[in-house]
Amino acid sequence: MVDAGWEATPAQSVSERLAAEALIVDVDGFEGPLDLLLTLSRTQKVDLRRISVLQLAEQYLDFVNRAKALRIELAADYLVMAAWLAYLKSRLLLPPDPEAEGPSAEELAAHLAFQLERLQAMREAAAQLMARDQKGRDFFARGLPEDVTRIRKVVWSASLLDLMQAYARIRTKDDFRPFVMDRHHVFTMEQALDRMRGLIGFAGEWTDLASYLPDGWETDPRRRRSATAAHFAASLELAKRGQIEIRQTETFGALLIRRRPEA
Amino acid sequence: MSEAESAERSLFAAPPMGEQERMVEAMLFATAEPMTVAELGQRMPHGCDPAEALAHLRKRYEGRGVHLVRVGDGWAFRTAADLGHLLHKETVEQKKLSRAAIETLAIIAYHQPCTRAEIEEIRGVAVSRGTIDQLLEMEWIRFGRRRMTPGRPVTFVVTESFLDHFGLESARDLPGLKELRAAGLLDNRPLPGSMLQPEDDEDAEEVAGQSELFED
Amino acid sequence: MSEAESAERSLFAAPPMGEQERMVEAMLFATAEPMTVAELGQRMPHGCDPAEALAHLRKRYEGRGVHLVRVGDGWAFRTAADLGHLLHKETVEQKKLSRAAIETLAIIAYHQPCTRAEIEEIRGVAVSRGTIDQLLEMEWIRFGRRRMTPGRPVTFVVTESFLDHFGLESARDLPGLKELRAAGLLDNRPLPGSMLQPEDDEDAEEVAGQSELFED
Repeated sequence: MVDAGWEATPAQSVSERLAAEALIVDVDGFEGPLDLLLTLSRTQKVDLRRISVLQLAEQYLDFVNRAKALRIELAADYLVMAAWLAYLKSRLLLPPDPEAEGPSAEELAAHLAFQLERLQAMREAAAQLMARDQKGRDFFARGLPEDVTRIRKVVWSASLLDLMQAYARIRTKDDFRPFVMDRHHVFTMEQALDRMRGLIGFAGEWTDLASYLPDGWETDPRRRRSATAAHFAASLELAKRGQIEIRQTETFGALLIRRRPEA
Repeated sequence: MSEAESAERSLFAAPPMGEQERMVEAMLFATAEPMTVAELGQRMPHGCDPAEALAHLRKRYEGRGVHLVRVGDGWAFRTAADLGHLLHKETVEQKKLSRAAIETLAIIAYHQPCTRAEIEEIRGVAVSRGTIDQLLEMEWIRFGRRRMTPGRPVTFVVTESFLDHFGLESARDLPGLKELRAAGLLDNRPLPGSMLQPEDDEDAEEVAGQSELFED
Repeated sequence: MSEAESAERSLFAAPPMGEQERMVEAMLFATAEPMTVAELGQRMPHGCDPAEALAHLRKRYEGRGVHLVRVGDGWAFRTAADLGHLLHKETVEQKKLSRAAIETLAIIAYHQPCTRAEIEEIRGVAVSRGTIDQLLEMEWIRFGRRRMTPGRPVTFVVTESFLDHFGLESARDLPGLKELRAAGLLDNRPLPGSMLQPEDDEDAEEVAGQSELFED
């Protein structure tokens, strides 16, 4: 399948060169790199099963270089394919590395040939399909159908597309809702201050600040974060006012608070 | 007449009567309106005799399930009168499902089993009773198990006839949001700037109606 | 058998086969959509054999201007293809399918059930938005079962309307199917080492953005 004995590019005739230029100008006409490769492979005039992948890689890389020279911008996947073919080419030319893992260059080349053959086969199948007699063109259904469906006064119609579009519309509605802060999970410093003022009278001993968090705010991480921040800010405020003392024995350690004895 | 002779003849003369009969048969089958002899003749090769072909065809369909009958100036196939009962002929009115109904249906299909409260939460508006009733009546949704939560609310699920109508093997085969986007089904979404544009009429009407005051 | 006798008999036994044939003929003539044997049977008196009636009827219409054809699980009358030239005036302009859409349709038909990633792998290019959409809208493809692979991608299969449109009895009758299968061209052969194209849907979606530039 891989023609390793393939030699340097034969001198191109004028008409071949012109054809190659035409290919490049027509780059928008290709449906992706595989389509381009399939078109290039036709110049080899052999069965796709016996195509020279090495020669094809050369042709493709040559195409990309010419496009560059002509300052035609190629889309990313053409360049990805070029990089892969350059890699494949080097693998095909070098003697196989017995240490190398993964598929051999021949396997990769064989797969590319398979892909081209399969795409070609699907194109032919599509053409055969479209060449068949078609309803409404070559043969026809009853022009004046009478209703044979179930008796029903009203038939509600809705297509699958309607259904899916309706769902998509609902689910993406939120993306476009005017921005509103979600206050459901926010505990404010004012709330924390109110709470702590009531509780601090009982804190004669050093107590972990975390134990001050209100019920229902300790488990959900979002709520815990908000409540912790609010209570920390509130305890700083209380300390500033001289009502409590704060202690932390190590970095990221627990924050302990207690009522100032003399307060 | 040998085959060669007949082939030669057909270059100059009209096709044989059997062929003409086939032509008339196909035309009257496929047309939505009765066709006159003249109209038939216009489509047939030169030299044909549609009136004679019609006469043969009419005879051929005598006593069959469909008859060739005269309708005004034209001719048409009609079901034999004694078999009309098989067809349940009745005018069927096609109506498009309202936006509220299709959205509710979509939510049930994607989230089943699904309570009314959940539908309302996802749609962001209250679901009117008529909408659920309509979907139940159409037999596209039915009641599922009650949810084992306070109040034991009823749930809704989609039915076999729903799957049938939409050509689905199971509700799980509905594409997800990401797949919808990939398939280009989300392209008619509003641009962020177009918030102020009125939504389409049907919905607006309904909002005006009643319960949809809960929109946040 | 006198008329009175036959009327009496019909109270107890199924109608004679000739009658059953007329019934099937009338029903299939009346509808543009294919009907299944079961659907026919439901409308016929108890004890009828619609399958046998169909076989007789099919024979009767051989060589005529209209034929009885099989479409998936259903049966329908269709005009003979050689008379299409007489009927062109009935044609409603069909939306022209892009080359991408035709190829996508063929890939789904020959590889079904088939995921979007597989279509993209075969064509070597992302499926543009609107292509799948258009085929779904034409009701030539529908969703099949989800693939039981990571990501559980949705699959596509062809519909009965697809078969009807292309005059196929079943998807097994696609032209060249056997040869393609024998040549191994319908195998799902992944790239060795898979360095070239990502297989799963999510990645394919990302690619979608850019390569759409090449479509149409």
